[in-house]
Amino acid sequence: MFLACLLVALAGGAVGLAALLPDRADADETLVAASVCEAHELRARQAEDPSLQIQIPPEFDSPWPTRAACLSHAAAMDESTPGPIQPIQFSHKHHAGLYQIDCQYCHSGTDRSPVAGVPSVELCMGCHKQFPPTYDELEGIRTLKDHWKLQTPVEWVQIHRLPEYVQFQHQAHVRKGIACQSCHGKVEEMDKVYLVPDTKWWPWLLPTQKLEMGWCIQCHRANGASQDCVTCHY
Amino acid sequence: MTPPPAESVAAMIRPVPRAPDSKVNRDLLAVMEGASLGYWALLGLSVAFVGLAGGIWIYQVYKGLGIAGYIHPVFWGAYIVTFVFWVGIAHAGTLISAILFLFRAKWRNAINRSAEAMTVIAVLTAAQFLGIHVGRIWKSYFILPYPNQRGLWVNFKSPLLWDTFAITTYATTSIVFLYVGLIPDLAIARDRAVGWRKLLYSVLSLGWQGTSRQWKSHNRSVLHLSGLATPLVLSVHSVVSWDFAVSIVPGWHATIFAPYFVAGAIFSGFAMVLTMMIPVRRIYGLEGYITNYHFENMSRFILLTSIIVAYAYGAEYFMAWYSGVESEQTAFYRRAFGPYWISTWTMILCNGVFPQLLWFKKLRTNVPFLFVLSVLINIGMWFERYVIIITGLSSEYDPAAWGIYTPSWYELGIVAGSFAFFAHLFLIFLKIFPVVAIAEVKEIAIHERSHAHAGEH
Amino acid sequence: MAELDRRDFLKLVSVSAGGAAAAGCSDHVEKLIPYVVQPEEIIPGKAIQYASTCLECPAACGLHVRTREGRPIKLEGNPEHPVNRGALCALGQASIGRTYHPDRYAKPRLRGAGGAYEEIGWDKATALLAEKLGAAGGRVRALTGELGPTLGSLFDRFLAAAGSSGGRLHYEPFGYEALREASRAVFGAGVRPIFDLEGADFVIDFGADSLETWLSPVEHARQIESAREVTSAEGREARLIYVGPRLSMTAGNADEWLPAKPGSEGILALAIARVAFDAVRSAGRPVGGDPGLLEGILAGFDAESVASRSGVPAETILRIGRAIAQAKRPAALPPGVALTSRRATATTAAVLILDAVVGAIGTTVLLPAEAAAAPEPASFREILKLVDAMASGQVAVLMLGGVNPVHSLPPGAGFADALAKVDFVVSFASLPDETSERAHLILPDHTPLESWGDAAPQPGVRSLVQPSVRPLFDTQALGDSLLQVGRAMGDSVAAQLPAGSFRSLVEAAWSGTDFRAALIRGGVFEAAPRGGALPVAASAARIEFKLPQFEEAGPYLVLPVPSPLLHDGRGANLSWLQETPDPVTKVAWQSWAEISHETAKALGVERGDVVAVETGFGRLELPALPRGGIRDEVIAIAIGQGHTVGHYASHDAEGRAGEARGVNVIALLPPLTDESGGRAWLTARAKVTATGAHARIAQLQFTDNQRKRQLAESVSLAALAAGDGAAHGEAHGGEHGSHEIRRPYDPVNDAVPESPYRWGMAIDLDRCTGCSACVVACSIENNVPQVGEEWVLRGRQMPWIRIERYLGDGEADLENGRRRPEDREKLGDVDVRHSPMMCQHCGAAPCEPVCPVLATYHTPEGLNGMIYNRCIGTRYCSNNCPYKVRRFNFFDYQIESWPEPMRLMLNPDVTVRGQGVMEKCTYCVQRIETARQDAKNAGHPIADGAITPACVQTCPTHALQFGNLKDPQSGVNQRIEGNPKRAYHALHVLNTRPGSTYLAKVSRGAEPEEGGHS
Amino acid sequence: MPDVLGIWNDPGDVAEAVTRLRGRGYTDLETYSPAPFTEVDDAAIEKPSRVRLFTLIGGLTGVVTGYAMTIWMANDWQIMLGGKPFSSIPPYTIIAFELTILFGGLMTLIGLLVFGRLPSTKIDPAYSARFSAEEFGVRVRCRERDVAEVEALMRGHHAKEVSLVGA
Repeated sequence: MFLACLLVALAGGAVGLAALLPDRADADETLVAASVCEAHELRARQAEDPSLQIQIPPEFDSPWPTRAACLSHAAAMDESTPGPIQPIQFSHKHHAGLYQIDCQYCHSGTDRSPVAGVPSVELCMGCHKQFPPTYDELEGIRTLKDHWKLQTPVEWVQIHRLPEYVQFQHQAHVRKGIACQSCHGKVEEMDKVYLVPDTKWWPWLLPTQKLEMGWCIQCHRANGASQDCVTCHY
Repeated sequence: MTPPPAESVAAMIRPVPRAPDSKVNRDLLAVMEGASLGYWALLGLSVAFVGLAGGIWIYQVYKGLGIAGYIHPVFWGAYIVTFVFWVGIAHAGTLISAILFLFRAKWRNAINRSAEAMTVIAVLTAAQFLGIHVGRIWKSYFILPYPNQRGLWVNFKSPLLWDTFAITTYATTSIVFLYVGLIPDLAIARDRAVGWRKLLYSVLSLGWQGTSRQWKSHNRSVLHLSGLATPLVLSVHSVVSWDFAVSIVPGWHATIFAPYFVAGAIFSGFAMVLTMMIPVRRIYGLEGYITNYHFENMSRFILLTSIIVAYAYGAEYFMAWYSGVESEQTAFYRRAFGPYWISTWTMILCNGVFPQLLWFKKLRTNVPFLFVLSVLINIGMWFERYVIIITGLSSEYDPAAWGIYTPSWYELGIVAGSFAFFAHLFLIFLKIFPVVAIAEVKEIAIHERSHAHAGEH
Repeated sequence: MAELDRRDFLKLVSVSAGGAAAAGCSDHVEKLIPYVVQPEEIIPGKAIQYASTCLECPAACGLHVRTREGRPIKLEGNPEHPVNRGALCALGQASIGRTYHPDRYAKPRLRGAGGAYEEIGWDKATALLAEKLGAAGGRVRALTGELGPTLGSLFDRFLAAAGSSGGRLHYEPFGYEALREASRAVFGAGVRPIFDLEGADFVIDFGADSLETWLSPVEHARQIESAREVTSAEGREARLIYVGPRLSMTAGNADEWLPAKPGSEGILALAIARVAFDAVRSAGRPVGGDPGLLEGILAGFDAESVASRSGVPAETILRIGRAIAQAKRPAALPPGVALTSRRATATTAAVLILDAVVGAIGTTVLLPAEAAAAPEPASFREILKLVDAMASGQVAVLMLGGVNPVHSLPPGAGFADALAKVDFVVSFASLPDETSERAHLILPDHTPLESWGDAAPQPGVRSLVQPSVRPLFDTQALGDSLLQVGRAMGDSVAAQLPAGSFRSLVEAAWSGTDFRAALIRGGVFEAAPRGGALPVAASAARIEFKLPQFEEAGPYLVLPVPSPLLHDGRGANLSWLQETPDPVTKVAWQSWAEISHETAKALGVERGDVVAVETGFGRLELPALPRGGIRDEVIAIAIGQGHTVGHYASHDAEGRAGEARGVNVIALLPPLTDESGGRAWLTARAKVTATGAHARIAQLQFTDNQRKRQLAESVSLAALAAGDGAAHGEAHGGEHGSHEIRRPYDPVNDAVPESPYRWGMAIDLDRCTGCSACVVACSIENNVPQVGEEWVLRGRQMPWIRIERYLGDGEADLENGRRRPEDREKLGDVDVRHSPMMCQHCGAAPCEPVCPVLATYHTPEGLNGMIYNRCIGTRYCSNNCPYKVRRFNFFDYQIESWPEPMRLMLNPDVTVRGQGVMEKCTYCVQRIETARQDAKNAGHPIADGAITPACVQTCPTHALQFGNLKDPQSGVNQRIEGNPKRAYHALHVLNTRPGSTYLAKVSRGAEPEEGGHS
Repeated sequence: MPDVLGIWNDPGDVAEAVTRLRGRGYTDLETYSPAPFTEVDDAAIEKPSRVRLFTLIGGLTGVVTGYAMTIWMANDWQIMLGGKPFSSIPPYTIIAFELTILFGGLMTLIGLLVFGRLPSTKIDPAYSARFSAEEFGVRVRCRERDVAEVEALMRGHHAKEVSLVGA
């Protein structure tokens, strides 16, 4: 499942970038990169097909943003993959996956509070303001910096949503060592986060979907957690 | 023996002559034919009221139960009252069909069909109120023990669950009972109807031919259904009464409730049969089939049950006094002399006092009187439920939280609608199905005839 | 609080939108909107508390403002604050509603030519005011409420700079000016005495509403009730005696009630003083002044003569006189608002003399040094002077802040007309009221939750006001408005004003203190003595003690009663205070006229019949409410209603805006002062006639007869004192004791054996005064909708707690209360039982088995759980609940009940109930769960006291206690075990095994030595 | 083989005729009556209908289902209610009772359909509307040469008409 989506993402990214490239009229024409990401892409193509003549202008001859960043960024705005388009092309795969940033570095308070919390623009900028300006060619980075400049918040689209009559306690689950992935899916492998479908079956052969009550209860029963109604409903 | 000559055999071959139809068929099927202006007017009126009530109900679902007259702490009102009322009405049918069948009371034949029809219609009417009175009808499926993703079941200790099961069972069984009884008559209608009715009756009568095999299974089924329906009819209103009896509300919490309610149900049921059948008999000239003798028998039942009900009223007050429980005594005192005294005395007069006139044979056989009385009894029985439910809730254990309830116009509209609903279904039934059990009437007729015939020998 | 400024309110709003959002909108796209910069102290999902001060009345209680994601959602008392020690009154609880009030002025407003207001910018507004002030040429006056030292002095400096002649008047409708003048006359000290009732063992209250509105009600309630704690020997000795014409809330909590003739309190005090004087002398103790002098003063007031004039029997006077003389820490409290007649100063002086005779001065009655004394409001005479000045055109610019004189001054004073004569009126109100709506310019102030400031209610108490939320609207702190106007007036004025913002001014004012600590503690509290003693001065001999005159227009004396909830009317625009029934009459949302049954008979009116009350000064029509607990010649009407402005204050039953809600009794009163210029209230007799009209009264309690059902029990001292051998049953005392209090069940087993907890509550009826603060606290904590007068009239009110008010054990007889509510009050009978009734969390709960869908059930920890999203609304549970504590959502209350922006104050931890579901008290399960998580995170079991439900938290008298019944050491268990003779379960006979255990009220005799009489 | 159809007015005669005919070995016969007459039906078929079996099965299923469902559901997710036991039999008996009746009734209906050979699409050619009036009919299927005897038998028992159907 996840592999499939990963491939889709990669392909999407590649397609997205390919679209940026000047299409090759005839073989002996040299391809000129118009951005760092394009440069990465051209190098990759040349690796496949050495005959290809490419030219990287010096201003685009930079390791930053990395090719992975370019691909993730492109994948995060790919509408063909599941999940809503977010205001910023933020890739959990890139941050939590590739760079191994701990979930609670950004979602701090998850172990102290009922709610996980979403990082502030300040927190994002904490790292990103140190990055070379070439990163600005990524739309997501520009959007982020605009928000910081204008001091306006980012309006993320909520994906994992419980009804308001459910009082979920992140701290209890995190402290018990329940992996974030068991409810949120392998976000560290997603460029664009989406609700990973998950179905459990009751003994009477009835399915219960992710984030439905039965889905929670089965886990609670399996782990001997509370099945008292007011644990979640009050 | 030697074979008969061929020509004689040939001579025998001739078409079967179409037999003249029997009077019984003609009289009773005539009810279903044609419809007077009055009929259409009546039907139109009742349908209009159903529509009105439907509108009110939709508004209530949209706006909230607050449009009803509820006041803390009286959280059950006219809806539950009317629910219990209709469940009560439903009882006469099964009683007449089942119990009298078991007791081989042949006089039931003339009225059991209409009574059964009434039962089914009344139960359907009653069942709607369970939905009308809940706060979140769109979630009311929670009450069913169906397998769900939550893994959560229902509370079988709750009288409301018992209700759900009792009402469902009662509705289903009465429909089966009614239908099984109808099959032979539908065959009769099939043999004489034309056009769409022919088709309808052919389908419904399942190709009934009145063979011995069919009659044998039919008799046996009716017997068993009666055997099942008899305890059922007693259980259903007992269960309904337990909605109140198992609670701790002063005025509700009484062991006498089950028999009290069952008697009351039969009482009101018979009254309703009279209210419906007297006009029908008059309009369709069925005096020959539904005779004063039938009415008199029903009056006897009404008298009997009236006495039981009256006794129950007395017993309640006696127990309240004898128990020495102050909250009970207060509840009953307020019932008789408190804000609801009018309802209480209406109930006592209509259910306990007026029916005593039936001791006189003259009145038992006086049809107009019976009609008026039956209507009064229906009113009285509605108020009985009103008195029990409302007075019980209005003054409970905590005097600081007493409240006085009066139904709102919206509520009364829906209640009126329920009567219209009952009426329009019954009117339609009159025109589609034989209102008297033809086959059973014939059974008696033919027996008498053959005995007379045997006498000649 | 640097973070505070960076906190951007609007961004926070939607963070927990999910929590507060209306039910049933789960499928639309929800946005997650984080901070741009997250303040370090904020963890989304966790509550933060800021210490501040309640500015609703001059008592200035300490606050803890509980905020979520930067929004205040609940006010709680500051436990460290010496005035309220963690408690709050109903008004204080409800005051959070001001910040989120739908009426709030969003921008400055200027009255156009047509009289209609237009919103303008601050620059324009400031410039305009500056110009007007400049042109006024010193004819500038200001009328403000209590502003606190810093803002007050800034205002005065501003007026001085603006060249104002006359300056600012501090106007407090309940000014108690007589207190200061009387102490000047008696002790020669022009300060208002401080009444410290800590451990007072004999309090005689001459009509001071000491548990309701008088001076510092939360403080006094705590002191009086803890002094009467029956577990201690002294507590059993302690007595509270009330003198007054009406069975008020305070009277109902007294041990003896003397319904003396209104106005005769002074001579009664002197008569008692005279008896006490002899007793003290014979005991050889000092009498607090020159004996000769006192003897002279008291000479004319022997018990017999006073008895005839006051209507109090001579033997009672003698008995009380001897008793108070024997008391260790006696205190006599002078009249409150209702009884301030035209001889208020003399009356008050008489009471102070009694205090002096029995040696209360210096112990319970403290005379602070002039310098340290709290700022005093201007006397009524000065206010009237100002009105004259305005009327005669001597005022060009009038600045109004925190006052509503149009409502609270008698029409006869002519304030409204005078106001029209002022060239330019500027109001700093943040919410519209009758006065601000007459202003030319409105410069909306922040609400206290948005403001900086401070208060100094008592010597040694400096209380800080700090903002806990970014302003919701384009408003500006009054201090900053003044500073900016001043600067706009030019350098000459600006030079006389401090630089910087008002906040820096506050910090400067507190520079002498550890400001950070003050921010955390809520102020600086010194244990220094708050005042000392003075002997009775010779000037006392010159006071003449006579019965007051009244403006005669009829036989009935108008008694204007301060409302325990609405105060002087400032609470009228807060829905919680309107919907919470009056503690005495249980009427909500309305005005009513209390008359005696005799009077009702004489007038030929019954409950709800509209009567016309007419004095020489005004005429009002309002429904009559006959009751036993009031003197025949008195007609009592609560102050506070009769507003024509305000979303909640003015809408009538049909919800029409602008219609007055109820009547304003002040309209009946003449603008009269007492001897020394203080405001006089008890001034007029009225003609009362039946109009023939009838009105439905929204009275939330049907009867005060508990029919001997075990609901609100009482125990006599004698029974308590009886040896341990005494059976529980015998513990019932008094002549009512014809049935026995049954020992409570042991409810511990009503939780599953594995569970370490069984939650339970102790409810001490001996401490509950009926003040109803818990009702408001509960409603705000649990998002309980307020349904409005129309629906209250139809019994649809939603509170999870109600305070039941019963008189005695009641009668089981059937005749009573047959048709209409019954009333068992009798003159002089004080056996009033206030009993908070909320879900009892029964172990054998009748509501649980009848629910078909398991929506209500028993939790492993003994709670009676209520699952809203499972409920289908059969309402069977409520039918089967003997305590009738369940409430049903008949409509979708979310819109009507919380108009924008009020939804921002919804508690995100509590589900907002939708249409068609049942709800009830949960023991604040959200707090239990929060405490459980915190305990888990800390790795220990939930500590005793870690959970305080909203009602328990706010109770001024600590009548409620919550805890774990399975822990023998828990406070709640100690409380129950410590009172074995008083503990019982309500409606014991039903065997519901409740988790809440009541402690019976103690019926003390009037005198310490005898018991068992009630 | 021809079908001989006799018509009667009196159930008693029919009963005798049928007994006689079957005695003579004409077992392939069918009676038509306008109303249930035990004498006729018993003459035609001795064995009582087996509908009773269905009713019994239905009832037993009901009672078992009733108790099993309630007890299992109450214990699958145990929820405390007013301190009552999870498997409390008295209330569950009501459910069990209702289900007994419900299932019994439905099974009875099914029994009727099964043993009454219902629903049947084709109407026997011998059947006619007079049998749904007040006349009785007996159809005997016999060999050609027995027709006369059958007719004689029928007429001997006061058959008012005898005829051959669908020869």
